Amino acid sequence: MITITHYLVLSAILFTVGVTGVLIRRNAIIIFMCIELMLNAVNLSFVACAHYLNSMQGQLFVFFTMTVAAAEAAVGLAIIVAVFRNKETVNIDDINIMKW
Amino acid sequence: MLNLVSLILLFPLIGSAINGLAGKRLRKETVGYLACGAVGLSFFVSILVFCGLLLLPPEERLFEKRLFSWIESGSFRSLAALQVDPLSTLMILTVSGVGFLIHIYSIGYMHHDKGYHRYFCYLNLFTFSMLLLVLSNNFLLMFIGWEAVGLCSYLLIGFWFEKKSASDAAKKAFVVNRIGDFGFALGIMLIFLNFHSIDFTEIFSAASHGNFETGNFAITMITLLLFMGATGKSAQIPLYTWLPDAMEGPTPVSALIHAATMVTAGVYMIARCNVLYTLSPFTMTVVASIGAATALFAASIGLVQNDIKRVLAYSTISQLGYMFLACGVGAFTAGVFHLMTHAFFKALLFLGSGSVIHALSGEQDMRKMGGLKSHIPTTYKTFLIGTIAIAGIPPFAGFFSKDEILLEALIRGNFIYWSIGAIAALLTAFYMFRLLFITFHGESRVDHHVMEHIHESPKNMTLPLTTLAGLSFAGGFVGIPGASAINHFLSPVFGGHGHAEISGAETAEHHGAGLPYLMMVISTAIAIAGIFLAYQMYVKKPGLPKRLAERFRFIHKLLLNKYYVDEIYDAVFVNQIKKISTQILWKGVDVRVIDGSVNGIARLVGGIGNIFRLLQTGYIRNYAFYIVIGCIFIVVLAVFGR
Amino acid sequence: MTPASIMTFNILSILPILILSGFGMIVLFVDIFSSRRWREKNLLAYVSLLGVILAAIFARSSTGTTLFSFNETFTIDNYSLFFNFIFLLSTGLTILISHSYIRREEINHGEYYALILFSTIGMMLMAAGADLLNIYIGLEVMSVSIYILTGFKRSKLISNEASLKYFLLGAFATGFLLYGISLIYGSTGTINLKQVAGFIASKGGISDPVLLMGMGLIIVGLGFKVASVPFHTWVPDVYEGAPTAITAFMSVGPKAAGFAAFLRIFMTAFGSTHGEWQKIISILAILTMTTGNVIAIAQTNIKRMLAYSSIAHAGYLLIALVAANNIGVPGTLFYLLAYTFMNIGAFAIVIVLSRKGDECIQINDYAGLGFKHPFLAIAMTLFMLSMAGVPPMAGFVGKFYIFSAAIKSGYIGLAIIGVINSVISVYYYLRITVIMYMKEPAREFTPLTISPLIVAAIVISMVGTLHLGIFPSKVMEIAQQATLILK
Amino acid sequence: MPILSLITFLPVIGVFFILSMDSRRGELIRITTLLVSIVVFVLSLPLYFNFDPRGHEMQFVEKLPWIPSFGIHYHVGIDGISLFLILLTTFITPIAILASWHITKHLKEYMIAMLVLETGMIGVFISLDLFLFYVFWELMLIPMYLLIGIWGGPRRIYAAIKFFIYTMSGSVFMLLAIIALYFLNHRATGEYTFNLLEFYRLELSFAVQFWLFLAFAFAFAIKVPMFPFHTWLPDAHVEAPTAGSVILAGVLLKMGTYGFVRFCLPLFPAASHVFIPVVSWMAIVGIIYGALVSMVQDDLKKLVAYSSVSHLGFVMLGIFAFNIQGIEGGITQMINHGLSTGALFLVVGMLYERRHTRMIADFGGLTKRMPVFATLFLIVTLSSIGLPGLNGFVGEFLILLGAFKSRILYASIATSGIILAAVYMLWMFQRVMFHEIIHEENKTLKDINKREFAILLPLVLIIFWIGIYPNSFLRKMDASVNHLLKQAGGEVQTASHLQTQNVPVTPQIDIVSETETAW
Amino acid sequence: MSEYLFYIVAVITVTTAVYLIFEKNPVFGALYLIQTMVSLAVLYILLEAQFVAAVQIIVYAGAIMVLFLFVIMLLNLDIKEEARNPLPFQRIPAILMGIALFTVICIVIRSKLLQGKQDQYTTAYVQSIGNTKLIGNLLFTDYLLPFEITSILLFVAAIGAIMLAKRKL
Repeated sequence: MITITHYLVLSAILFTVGVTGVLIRRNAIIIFMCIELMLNAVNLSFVACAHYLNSMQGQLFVFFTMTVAAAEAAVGLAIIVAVFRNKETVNIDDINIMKW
Repeated sequence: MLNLVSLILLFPLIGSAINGLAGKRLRKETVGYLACGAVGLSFFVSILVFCGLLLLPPEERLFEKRLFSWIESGSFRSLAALQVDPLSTLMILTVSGVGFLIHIYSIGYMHHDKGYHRYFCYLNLFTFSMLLLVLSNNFLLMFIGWEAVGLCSYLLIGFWFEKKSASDAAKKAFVVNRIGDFGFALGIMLIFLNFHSIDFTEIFSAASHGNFETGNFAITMITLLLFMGATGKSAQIPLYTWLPDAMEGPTPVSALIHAATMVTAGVYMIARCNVLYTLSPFTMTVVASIGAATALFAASIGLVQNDIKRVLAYSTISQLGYMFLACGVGAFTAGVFHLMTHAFFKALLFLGSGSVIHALSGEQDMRKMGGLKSHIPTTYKTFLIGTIAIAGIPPFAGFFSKDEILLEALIRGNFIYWSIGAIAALLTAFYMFRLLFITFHGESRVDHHVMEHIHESPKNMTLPLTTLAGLSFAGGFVGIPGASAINHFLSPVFGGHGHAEISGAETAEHHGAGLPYLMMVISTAIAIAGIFLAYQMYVKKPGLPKRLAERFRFIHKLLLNKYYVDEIYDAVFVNQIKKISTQILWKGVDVRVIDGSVNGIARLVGGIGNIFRLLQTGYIRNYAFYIVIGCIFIVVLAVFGR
Repeated sequence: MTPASIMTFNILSILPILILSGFGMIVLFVDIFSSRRWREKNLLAYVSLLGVILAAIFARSSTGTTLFSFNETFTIDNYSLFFNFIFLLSTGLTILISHSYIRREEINHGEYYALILFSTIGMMLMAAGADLLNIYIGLEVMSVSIYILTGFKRSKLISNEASLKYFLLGAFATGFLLYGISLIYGSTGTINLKQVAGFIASKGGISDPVLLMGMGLIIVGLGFKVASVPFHTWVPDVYEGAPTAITAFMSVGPKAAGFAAFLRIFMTAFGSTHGEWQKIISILAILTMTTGNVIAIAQTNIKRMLAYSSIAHAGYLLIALVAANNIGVPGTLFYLLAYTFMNIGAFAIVIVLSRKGDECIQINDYAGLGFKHPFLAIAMTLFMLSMAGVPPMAGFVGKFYIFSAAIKSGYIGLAIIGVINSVISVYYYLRITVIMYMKEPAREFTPLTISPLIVAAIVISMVGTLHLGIFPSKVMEIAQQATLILK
Repeated sequence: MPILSLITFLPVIGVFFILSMDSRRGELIRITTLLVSIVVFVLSLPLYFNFDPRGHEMQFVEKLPWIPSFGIHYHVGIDGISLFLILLTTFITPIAILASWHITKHLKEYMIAMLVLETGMIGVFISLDLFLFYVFWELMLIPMYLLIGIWGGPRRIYAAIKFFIYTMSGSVFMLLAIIALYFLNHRATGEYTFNLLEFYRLELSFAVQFWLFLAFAFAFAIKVPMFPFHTWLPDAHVEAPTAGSVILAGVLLKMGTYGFVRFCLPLFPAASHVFIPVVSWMAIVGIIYGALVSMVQDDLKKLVAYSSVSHLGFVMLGIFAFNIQGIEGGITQMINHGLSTGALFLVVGMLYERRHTRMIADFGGLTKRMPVFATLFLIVTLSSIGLPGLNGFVGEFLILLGAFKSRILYASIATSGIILAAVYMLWMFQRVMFHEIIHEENKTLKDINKREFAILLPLVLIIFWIGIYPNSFLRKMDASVNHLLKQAGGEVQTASHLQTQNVPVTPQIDIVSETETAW
Repeated sequence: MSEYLFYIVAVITVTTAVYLIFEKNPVFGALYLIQTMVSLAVLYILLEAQFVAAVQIIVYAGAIMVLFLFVIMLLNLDIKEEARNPLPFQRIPAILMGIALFTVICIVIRSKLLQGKQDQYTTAYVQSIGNTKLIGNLLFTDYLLPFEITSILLFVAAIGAIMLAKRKL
C-alpha cells in the first residue's frame, strides 16, 4: 500500500535535491531549474495531501503554482538574458560586483 | 551705644567697596583718606562700644545684634548676628586700632605704587573680615570672616602679582589655610550634630551646664578639628609654612597679617571656645604641645635667617606658639593678653622694618644693611622699643604677657612646657637683638646707590611707629600681675577657667606666694642673657657667627633651610599628587581605562561590523546557503525546540 | 461548502484592486499614445498618481466595514485597509520621487509605473488574503513586479545583477514558503487561516511536527521578504543595485506587505500558540537588529547603509511580533507607517542628491550639504533622527510602542537588546548629519535641479514624520481598531 | 495664563521669526534672539514671585490630553525644586546668547539651535508626564549636539558624537524603565497613565525598585556626570563653543541631578537607600578625582570641565544624604554650579576670543592688562572655590552638613575636596592672571568691553546675592524638599531596616503576570 | 500494481533529479528536468489528479521547459561550466546541508499526518463529477480572485520579459 508518507518522502527527496542543486551549481539557468525542481516537489506534496485528505484545495494550489512558475520562468529567463547581454556569462560566481 | 556695633563692620566695607569700584577714578589722597577714615571711624565706634560695654555690669556684658537670618535649612539655622562681649570688644579694639595705624602708615609706604586704590580696597576688606570674624555670634558667620581673611591675605600677599614668588606665596597662604579650614568646617558640622545649633551662646551654655562630661569624645573631636583650623590660620606646626612666604606682600600687609588680623584668629577662636576646650583635656594637651613645639621650632629657625622680614615672621610663629601654649594650659586670658601686646609690638616691628626697607629702596637682606642707626633715627628708636618689648624686658608690654604665660605654663602645665617656653624666650631675645644689631649697628654694608637715597620715612609713617612704640611700652600695664585689668574685663567670657587670678591664687597656695615674682626675675634674666649673647656675637665679635656656622655646618644649614619642611612637603605631597593626578588618574584612568574602554567598545562594534560585512560576499550561492542554514535552524527549533 | 456554493462577492471589496489594475493598463496606453512632450511633463506620473488617489478614496470609503468576499478567502477589514493605506502611500510617494529619477536614468517608460501599480495590487492581496493561496499569489504578483523593476536599468550591469540576485533568491525562498504551505495543508487539511486556527484550537495546541515545520518554513519565506537575518543577504546588494526610487519602494511596500502577511498568519492562524513561535522570532529579531545595525556602521554607500538600516528596522518590528499584544500589533502598523514616511523621505533626498548613473551616493559626498542646501539637509536630519528614534519624530513613537509591547508581555531582555541596538544605530544615523553639517565639502556642489514632485514627496514625508511623532494618538487608535480583527 | 507653556514654547515661536529673516542680516538675528530669550526670562520671573512656598503641590499646573489612548498628557507644573532650575535656564540662556555675539558662521542656524535648546531644557524641568519628560530630554540633545558639532573646536565631531551617544545610551534604559513603570502602575491601579504624580503613589516591591532605579540612575549618572561615566564631559566642554559650554555646564548637567531628585528618590525610595553607599562613593570619588585631574590640566576649558565633575559630585553627595540640608544644599549647589561654572566658561571664552588659545601656558600676567576682567574672574573663581559669602559656600556647606549628618565618613572625605578646589582653581588663576607677561601677544590685550561686562555682571550679582541672602532661595524649596523627603523615606536613619533586609543578589523583576501576556 | 508503478516512477524521478544537479551541460539538465516532470505527471495520475497531470505535461514540461531550452540555445550555453570555482568550500557543506534538511523533513513526516478534516472530495465523488469540472467550479467561485490576479501576474511577466530581454525598446 502506498501511503502518503511515500509521496511525502519522495517530495522531500526532490525538494532536497533541488536545494542542494541551488547550493552547488553556478550556472544561473541550472540554478533556476533546480528551483523549478523544488516547486515540483512541493506540487507533489500538495497533490498527495489533497488526495489523501479528499480535498480539492491542493490541486488548485498546484494549478496556481504552475501558473506562477510560468510567469516566473518568463521573468527569470528574461533577467538571465539581460545579464548575459551585459556580462556575456550566466555564471553567477562572476556576477558579484556588489558585496559587503 | 552697643547698637552701633554694625557700623564697625559697615565702615570698612563701604570704604573697600568705594575704593574697589571707583578707586581708579579717585585721587590718590582721597583713596588713602577714605580708607583710613573708614577704619578710623570703625575704631572710634569700637571705643564707643567698649565704653558702652563697660557701663554694663560685668555679668550682663553680652550683647547680640541680629541682622538677618543667613542660612536656614531644616533645623539648621545660621544667623547673621553680631555679638559684643569683652573678648570681642578687646579684639575689635585691637584690630581696628592697630589696623588704623597700619592704614595711616600705608599711605606713605604705598604712595608710589600703581595699585594704590586696589591696595586700600583690600586693606579695608581685610579689616572688615577680621572684625566680622571676631564679632560674629556663631561659628558659620565666623567662618565667613575666617575664610575672608584668608582671601584678603591671598590678595595682599599676591599684591605684586607680577612677581612669581609673590603669587606663589599668596596661593600657598590660601591653600594651607584651606587645609586648616577643612578641619574647621568639619568641626562646625560636628558641633551642629552634637549641639543642634551653631550659636556660641547656646553651645557654650549647653556645654557648661554639664551636658557633656569632661573628656567626651565628641567634644574632643570638635576641639581637635577646630584646632586644626587654628593651626592653619595661626601658622602652627604643621601648617605654618605659608607665613614666612607671606613676606612677599607689602610690608604693612605683613604687619596687618601678623599683628592685628589673620594669625590671631586661631588664638581668638580657641579663646572663644574655651568652654569646649576645657572639657577636653586631651585637646588641651595637644594645643599646648603644639604651641610649645612651634614656639621653639620657629625660634630656632629665626636664629639664622637673613631676611629681615623673615626673621620677624618666624618670631610671629614662635610668639603664636606661646599663645597656644597659654591656651593649651588653660590660661586663656594670658593668651589673649599676649595676643594684644604682640599686636602692638609686632605691628611696630614690621612697620619699622618696612621703614627700613623703604629707606633702603626695597632691600630686605640684613646682610646688606648695618649701621642704619644714625640714618633713620626715629625708626631705630621705635624699633628698639619693639625689640625690647618682644624680648621681654620689664616693664615693656611683652614682658608682662610672656611672663604670665610662662608662669601659667609652669603652674598649670608642667616643667617641660615651661622650659621649652623659657628656651624659646631666650632664643627670641637673641634673634631679635641679632636682627637689631645687624641692621642698625656695626658697619654699613649698604650699596652705594642705595646709600645715596637713604632717608627717614615721612611723617605719616613715623607717626604710627611712635604710637605703636608707646603702646608697646605701656600696653602691658593692663595686665600687671595681681591687679590685672584685663583679667577682670575678660572674666565673664572665661568664667571659672582661664582666669589667672583665681587659679593663680589656688596655685599660689601650693607653690608659695613668691612664685610669680621669682618667675619674673627668671624670665627677665633669660631675656637679658639672650640679649647679651646677641651683643657678644654680633657687635663684639662679628666673626663668631660665621665660625659657629662652619663648626655646626649641618645644624646651620638645617636651620637656614628651615628644616627643609617646604621641600619635604613638596616632595611628599605636592609633587606626588601632581604626578599621580597626571600619570595615573588623568592619562591612566581617564584616557586609557575609561575612554579607552568606551572607544574600544565603539571600535569593537565597528570592527565586528567590518568583519560581518564580509559575510556579505556577493555570491548568490552563499546567500542561498545562509537561507538553508537559517531554515534548518528554524525548523529544528520549531519542531524540537519545545 | 458545496461546489455550487453561491459566490459571495462584493465589488466594493476589490474596487481598489480593480482601479489599480485599470490604471496600470491606462498608463501603458497613455505611454504608447502620448507624445514625447507630454511624457516629459510628468503625464505618466500624474495618471498613475490619479489611480493611487482614486484607489485610496475607494479604500477609505469602506472603512469600518468587514467584507468577506469569495467565500472568505479575501477580507476587507480595517486591518487590510490600514495596510492598503500604507501601500498606497508608499506607492504614491514612490511615484512622486520616481519621475525625475527615471528621466535622468533614461528609463522613463509607462511600464515602470504600471509595474509599481501592479505590485501594489500584490501587496493588497497579501494584506487582505484570508487564506494562504491568496497570500501566495499576492506575494508573487508583488515580487515578480519588483524583480522586473529592480532590473529596470537593463543596460546597467549593477541593476541586472541586483535583479538576478533578487530573483533567484526570492524564488528559492518562495520554494520554502510553498513547502511550508503544503505541509500546513497536509497537516490541517485546509489553507484557510481561520480554519487552521480552528484546527489548532480543536487539538488544543500544536503538537503536530508537520504543522510546526510548516510554520517554520513560512517564517523562512516571509522572513526573506521582510529581510530578517539570516534571510536578509539579498537586501544590501539589491538595494544598492536597484534604481533608487525602486529601492525606496522596496524598502517600505514589500516589507509592509511581508509584515501584513506575517501578522495575519501568525495572529489569526497561530495566534493561540504564541509560545511555539515566539522563541524563534525573538532569536530572529535579535539577530536581525544586531546584524543590521552593526554592519550598517561599516558602510560608506548610503543606499547600502539604508539597506542595513532597513534590516535593523525589520528586527525592531519582529520584537513587536514576538510581543504580540494589543500594543505590539498596532505598534507594528504604526511603525510601518512611520517607516514609510521616513524611509521614502530619506531615499527622496538620496535621489535628489545623486547624479546620473547613481553617482554621489557615497556618504562622504554629502559633506557640507548642511548649509549649501539647508532644506534638504534639515529634511535628511529629520529622517535620520526619526530612524534613530529621537523624539519628537515618528520613529521614536514607533519604537516606544514596540518596546512598550515587549515590556508589557515581559520580554524585557528583548527590549534591552532593542534599545542597545538603537543606541548603536544612532552612530551611523548621526554620521550622516555629522557629514552634512560638520564636514567641509570635498568639492563644489553642482546646482541641483529639483522637480516639484519630489519636493512634494519630501514635504509630505517630513510632515508625516513630524505629525506622527507629535500627534500619534489618532493613527494609533485606528491601528488598534484595525488589529482587533486579527484576534 | 498658561505661563509655563508660554515660556517653554516662546523660543519656538522665536525660531519661526528667525527663520523668516534673511541670514545676511546678522545683527537683526542676534538682537531678535536675545530679545526673545530676555522676554522668556522676564516672563519666568512671575513664577518666582507667585510661587507659594507653603505647599509642596505642583503649581502652575497645566494638563491637556496628548495621546489619550496611552494615557499620555501634556502635563506640566513646577514645585520648589524645579522652580529654580527653570529660572536658571531662562537666566543663563540670554547670557549665553549674548556671549555668542561673535558667531558669524551660520549665525541663523546657531541662534535657532539656541532657542530650540531653551525649549528643550525648560521642558525637561516642567514635565510631570514621564513621556513628555523623555521627549524633552531627548529633544534638547539635538541642538546641543549641533552646537558642539558645528560651531565647536577641532575635535568637535568626536566630542559631539560622544556626547550624543553617551546620553542616548543612558536614556534608552530610562525609557524602558518608564514603560515598565507605566505597566506597573496599570497593574496596581488599573489606570494607564504616565503621570508622575500617580507614579509617586505606587508601592513597588524592592526587586522592581532595584532594577528601575538602576535604569534611571544610569541615565542620570551619565548626564550628571558621575565618576566613571564622565569622560564625555571634558571633550564636550572643550570642543563646544563658549555658549555651548555655558549651557552645558549651566543647565544640562543639572538635568542629571534633577532627575535623581525628581524621579529616583521619590519613585524608588527603598532602592535609593540601598544605593546610598554606591552613589555616595561614586560622588566622593568624583569629587576628589575631578579635582585632582582638574589640577593638572593645561587647557583652561578642560580644567573647568573636570572641576564640574568635582562639583557635581558634591551635589550628588548632598542628594544622597537624605536629609533636608543635603538636598537643599544639593539644589542650591546645582544653581551655584550653573552660575559659577557658567561664568567660568564665559571668562575662558572671552580669553579665547582674544587669544585663540586656551592653553594656560599661553597666558600669564593678564591682570595688568585687564584689571576689570581680573576682578570678575577672581570673584567667579572664588565662587567656584566656595568662599563663604559667595554662593558656592552655601550649597557646599549645606551639602556637607547634610552628608555629615548621615555618614560622617563620607562628608569628611568629601570635605577635602574643598582644599583641592582651592588648589586647582587658584593655581589656574595664578598662572593665567598673575606673573609677568611673557607672551608678546598678551601685551596688547584689551580689557572687557561693555557687552562682556553686561554678560558677567548679572552672574556676579547673583553670586553675591545667593551667598549673602540664600534664604530667598531656600525658603521657596522648603516645602517641596520636605515632601520629597517624606516620599523618599525621610532621614537616612529610617532606612536602616531596609539594609538589614535580605536583599536578593539579583532581584527578579516581575512586571507581567502570566494572564497579561496573551491579549 | 500501482505500488510497483509508484516505485518505478519514483526511482526515475529521483534519478533524473540527481542527474540534473550534477549535469554539466545545461541542455541535458533541462532534458533531465523534463523527464522528472513527466514522471511526476504519472504520479499525479496515480493520485487521481488528472487535470493537474495534464497541466503538468502541457504547461510545465511543454511550455516552461521549452522556454528554458530556448534560452539556453539562444544564449548558446551548451558548454560546460568553468572549472574555476571561487567557492570550493561550499560544495561539501552544501551536500551535507541537503542531507540534514532531508533528515529533518523525514523525521518530521514520520509523525501522524492527515489529522485534518477530511473533505468531501472522495474518489467516488470526484469521479462522479469529474476532476476538471470540480476544479473549474472552485476556480470560478472561491478562487476567482486569485485566478483573475494571475492574469495580472502573467501580464506583468509579459511586460517584464519584454522590458528586460528586448534588444531595443
